[in-house]
Amino acid sequence: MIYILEDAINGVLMGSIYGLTALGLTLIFGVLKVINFAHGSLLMVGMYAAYWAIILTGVHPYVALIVVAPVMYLFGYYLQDIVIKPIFKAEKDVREPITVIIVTTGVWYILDNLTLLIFGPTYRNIQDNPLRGKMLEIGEMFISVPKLWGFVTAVITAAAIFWFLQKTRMGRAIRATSLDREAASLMGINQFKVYNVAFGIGTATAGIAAVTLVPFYNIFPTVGVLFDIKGFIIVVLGGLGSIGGAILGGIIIGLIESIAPQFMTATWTEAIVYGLFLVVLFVKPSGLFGVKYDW
Amino acid sequence: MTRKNINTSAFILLGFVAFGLPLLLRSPTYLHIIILLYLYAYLTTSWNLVGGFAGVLPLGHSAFIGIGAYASTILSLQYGISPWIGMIVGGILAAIVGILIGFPTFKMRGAYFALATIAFGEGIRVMVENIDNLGPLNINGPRGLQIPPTNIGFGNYMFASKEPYYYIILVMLVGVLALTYFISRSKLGYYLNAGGEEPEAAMSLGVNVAQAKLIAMAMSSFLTALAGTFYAQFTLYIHPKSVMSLDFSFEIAFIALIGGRGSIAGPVLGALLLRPVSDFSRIYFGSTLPGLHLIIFGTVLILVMIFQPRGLQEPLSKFYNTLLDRISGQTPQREVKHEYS
Amino acid sequence: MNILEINNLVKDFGGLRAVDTLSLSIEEGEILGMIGPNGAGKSTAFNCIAGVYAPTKGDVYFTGKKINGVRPWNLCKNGLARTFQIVKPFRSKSVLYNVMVGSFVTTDKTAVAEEKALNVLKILSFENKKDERAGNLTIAELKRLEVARALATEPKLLLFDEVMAGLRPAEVDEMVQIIKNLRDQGITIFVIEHIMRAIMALSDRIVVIHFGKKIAEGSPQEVASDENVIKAYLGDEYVVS
Amino acid sequence: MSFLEVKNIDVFYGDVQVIFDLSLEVIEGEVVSIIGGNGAGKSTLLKTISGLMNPARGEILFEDAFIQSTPPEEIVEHGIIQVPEGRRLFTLMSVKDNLIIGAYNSRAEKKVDTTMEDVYSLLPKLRERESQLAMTLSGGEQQMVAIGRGLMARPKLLMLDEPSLGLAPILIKDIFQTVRKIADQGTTVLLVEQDVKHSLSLSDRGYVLEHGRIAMEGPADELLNDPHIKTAYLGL
Repeated sequence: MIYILEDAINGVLMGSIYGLTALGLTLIFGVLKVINFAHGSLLMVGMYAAYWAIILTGVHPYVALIVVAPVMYLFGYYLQDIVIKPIFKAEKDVREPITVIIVTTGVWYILDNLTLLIFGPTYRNIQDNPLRGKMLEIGEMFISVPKLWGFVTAVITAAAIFWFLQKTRMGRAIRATSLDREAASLMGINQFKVYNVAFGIGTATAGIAAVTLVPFYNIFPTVGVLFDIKGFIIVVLGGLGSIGGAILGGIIIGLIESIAPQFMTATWTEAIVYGLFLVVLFVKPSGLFGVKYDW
Repeated sequence: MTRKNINTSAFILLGFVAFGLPLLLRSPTYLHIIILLYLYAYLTTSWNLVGGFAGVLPLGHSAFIGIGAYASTILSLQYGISPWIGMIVGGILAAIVGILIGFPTFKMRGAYFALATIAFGEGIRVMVENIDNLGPLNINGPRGLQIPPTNIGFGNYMFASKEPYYYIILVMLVGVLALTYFISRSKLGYYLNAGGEEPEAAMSLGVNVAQAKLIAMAMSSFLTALAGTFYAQFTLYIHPKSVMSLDFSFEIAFIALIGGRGSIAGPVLGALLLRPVSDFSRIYFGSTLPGLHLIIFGTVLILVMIFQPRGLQEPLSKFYNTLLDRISGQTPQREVKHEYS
Repeated sequence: MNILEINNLVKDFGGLRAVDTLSLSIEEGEILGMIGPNGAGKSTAFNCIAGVYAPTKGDVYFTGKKINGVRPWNLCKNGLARTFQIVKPFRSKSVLYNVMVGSFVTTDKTAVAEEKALNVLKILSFENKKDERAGNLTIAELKRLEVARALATEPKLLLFDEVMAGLRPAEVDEMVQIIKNLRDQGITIFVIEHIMRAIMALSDRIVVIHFGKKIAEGSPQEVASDENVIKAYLGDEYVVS
Repeated sequence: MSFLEVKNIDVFYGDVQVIFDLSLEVIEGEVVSIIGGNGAGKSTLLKTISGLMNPARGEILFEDAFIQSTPPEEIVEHGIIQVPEGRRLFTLMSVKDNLIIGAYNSRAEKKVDTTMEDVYSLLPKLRERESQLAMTLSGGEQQMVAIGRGLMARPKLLMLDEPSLGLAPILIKDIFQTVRKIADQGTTVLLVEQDVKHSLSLSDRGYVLEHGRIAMEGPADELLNDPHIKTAYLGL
C-alpha cells in the first residue's frame, strides 16, 4: 500500500511537470484559437538551451531559468511574428485556421531536424548536477527531489500567469483579445502584438518546463514529440484554454502513468491514456472540468 | 492543334511513359524508388477523399495502412489465405473502423478533429505494439511480422522482380485517380464540397453533411488499407513503427496539402514533387546531414501555406494552361466551367 | 389546407426569450409576410421552422406532420426550403455548381441535376452567370443565387429570409416579380422582410411580431393602419429633454 | 481645422461593393445621425471610419490627418472610438475590467481612475454591477457597459452603432437620454440607427444612407418632417 502511495505522490509531481509543459499550449490556444503543433519542439529547444547553459556555466540547474525563460520568450515572440502572423493576416475571417496547425508542424520538422543536424542523435543528460537522483525520505517512501522542485515550479508558474492575466494591462489585453479580437482592436489593442506576446509567454513556459526536466531527463532531438502528444491529451482533458485545467490534466496523466503499471504492463497504460483522451473528446469535448476559460 | 488535342496527346504520352517505364529503367533500385513514389501518390490521393473534399484534417491515416497490412499478412501467414483476399478483408475492416471514428468526430471543430485522429492512430499503434496474440491471431507485438519470400506467384501477391509490383501500384494509382475524378463529378462530390465549404447552407439544401463525410471516410480508409497490403507484400516485413507511425500519417497529409487539397491532381503532384527531393537528400546527405530532407519538407510546407495556401497545384495548372495556349497558338477562351477543385 | 402551422412556439436563449408563444399558419398557395423591427425574433422563428433550432416549447406542423427537431436536410427532402439572411454561397464554386447541389435532392444523376439546375437558372433569368464563381457575384446576384438554390430542391414551401435586403429599388421590384411567379407555379411562400414597399406589394397576408410576440395579423392594408404596428416601429413618443 | 471628413470613399466586402463614392462631414461638438434600412451600408461606414475595414478609394481625414489606411488600434489613439453593434462586450470579464480595457489607449490610460468616476456618475448602475461578469447582465445593462467602455477611451468622436438594437422601448429611451447627456458634456457623437425617430430627434444633423450612397442630408428636424423619410422609414 505504501508503494502505491509513493507512486501516487511521484505521479502527481511528474504530472504537474507534464501540466507545465502543456501550459503554453493551452494559453496559446486560448488566445490564438489554434493548436501549436510545434510546442513540443519548443520544449526540446528549451531543454537544449538549459542543457548548454548549465553545462557551460556549471550553475545550479534552476539558475538557468534566468537565461532560458527570456530567450525562449523572444524566440516565441518572433516565431509568431515572422512565421505565423502572415497566416492570420491572410485568413483573418477564419476563427480557427487549420493552416496554422500545418505551419506549426513545419516549424516542428525544422526545429527537430536542425537540432539533429547540429547536435546529432546522442542522448544527453546532466550527470553532474545537485538534483540528479536525489530522493527525499519520508517514512518508508522515497520522493524524487527534482520532481518536487518541478511541482513547485509548475504551481508558481501557473499562479504567476494567472496573476499576470488578471492584474496587468497586457494581461487584460490578452484576455480581451481571446474573447473578441475585433472588439479588442476597437479598444486600441493591437491584435498581432497580443498574439506575439501570448506566443512568447507560451514558449517561455515551455522553457521553464524544460529547465525543470533537464536535471533528471534525457535530452535528444525528438524528445519534444513525446510531450507534444501528451500535451494535446492534457489540454483536452483539462479543457482547451484552461490554465488550471492544464495542470490538473497533467496530474491525471501523471497518476495514471505511475499507478497503472502496478496492475498491467507499462505500455498498456499508454493505451489507457489514449482511450481516456478519446472518451473525453467524444463525451465531453469541453474537458473534464467543464471550464472553457478560467482567466 | 487545338488545346483539347494537345491535352489528350499529353495524357496519352504520359500513359505510354508510365506503362513503358520499367522497360526503359532496368535498375531495380530506381524502380524501387518509383514504386514507393507511386505508393505515396496513391496514399495522398486516398487521403484527399476525406482530407480534401470533406474539409477536415485527418492526421491518423497510417492506422488504416496498418490495418490493411496486418489483416492480409496475418491471414496469409496463419491461414494460407491469398493476400488478394486479405487485402479486401483489411479494406473492409478499415472502412468499419473509419466509420467508427468518423461518427463521433465529424461533429467536432477543426482542431479537435485533427487531435482525435492523431490520438486514434497512436492508440491503435500502441495496441498493436502491446499485443502478441489476439485470440488465435499472432500479431507479434513490436517485433512485427516477416513474410517469407517462398510462395512466389500472382495468386500469392508475391513476385521475384520489381516489375509486377510496379504495374500493380500503377493500376491502383490510376484506379484511385479515376475514382476521385468520378466522385468529384457525382452527387457525393458535390455534397462533400458543399458541406465542407458552407455546412449550414448545404444542410438546408438537403445535404446530410455528416453522412456524406462518413461515406468519404469509409472509402478513404478502405483504399488506404489496400495500400497497406501492397506495402506488406512489397517489403515483406511490417512492424508497428514502420506502417503505423505518426510520421507516416503526417507525411501523407502534408504532401497532399502541399500539392493542393481537394483537387484531383494536387496530391499526386505533391508526391511527385516532394518525394524525389526527400529521397535525393536522404541518399546523398543522409549520413552527412541527417534530417536535411525533413528540414526541406518543413520549409516547403511553411512557404506553401503562406504563399500558396491552395497548394502548388494552382500555379502549376496555370502554368500548364499558358503552355497550352503557347503551343496551340490560340487565345485562351477561358472556360471557367464549374470548378471541381 | 394549411401547409404550415405553428402553435405557441417559444424559443429561449439562456435567459432571453427570442420567440414568445407565437402561433401562425400558412395556407397552400399563399404568400405570407412577416415583419417586425430588428431583433424582434423573426429570424429565430424562421430557424425554428427550418430545423436549425429546436423550439423550447410549442409545435411546428408541415403538411400535417409534426416537424419539431427534424433536421434541415430531411425537411428539405420533404419539400421545405429556405434562404439565408446572410448569404451562404459555396464561394469557390460556379453558380451552376451551387444550384446543382440543390437539384441533387430529387436525383442521383449528375446530368439530370445539371439539367434541372439550368432550368431553374432559366426561370430566374440567371443563365448568363452560370459559369461565374459565386465569390465574384454582386450582392443582388448572391440573393438571386440563394433563391435559385432553394428553388432547385423543388420545394412545396419556400422560406425567404430577407432576400431583398441590400437590393436597389429596381432589383427589389424584380425580386418581387420573381417571387410572384414562383407562387403562380404553385409554391407556397413565407417571407421575412424589412423593406415595407416590397412586403406590402407581395404578401396576401402579413404577420407582425415584436419582442417575439405576434402583435398584428391581416391584409397589408389592415396591418399598415394598425396602431400597435405603428407604435412598434416608431417606439413610444420620445421628447428630448 | 476640420474634424471628421469622409471624402468619396468606395468600400468593398470581399468582391461586393457596399459603399459608393460616399462623402460626409462631422463638425466638432455635433451629434450626427446616419439612418437607413438594413444593408444600406451604415455599419460598414462606421467600420471603415474606425479602421476595421479599408476603403478601396477615397480619403478619411480626422483633425487633418489621413486615417483611411490606419489600423483600428491606431485610430483609437487619434480619439475616434466605436461602440460596436451588438455590444461586443468581453463577456467573461467583469464589468470593471471591461471598463478598464476601454481605457487601453495611451491618452486614456493615465486617467483611468478619474474617467471611471465620470462614467460611474453618468451610469450609476455600472458601479453596482462592477464585479459581475459582463455576460450576466441584461441587454440594457450590457449596452450601458458598452457605452461606458467607449467613454473610458476619452473619445473626441464617439461612434455608436445601433445602440437601441434588441432593447425594449423603455430601455431605448434610457439609452438615447444617455447619448444626449454625453453630447451635452461636449463629446462629438456619430450615431448609426434604425430607430429613425429617436435618433433624429436628439441629433443636430442627419444623413440618410440608401444602397451605400447618401440619399439625403440636412438638419435633423428637416429630415424628420421630410415626406420621403416619413413613408420610407417611419411607415407613415
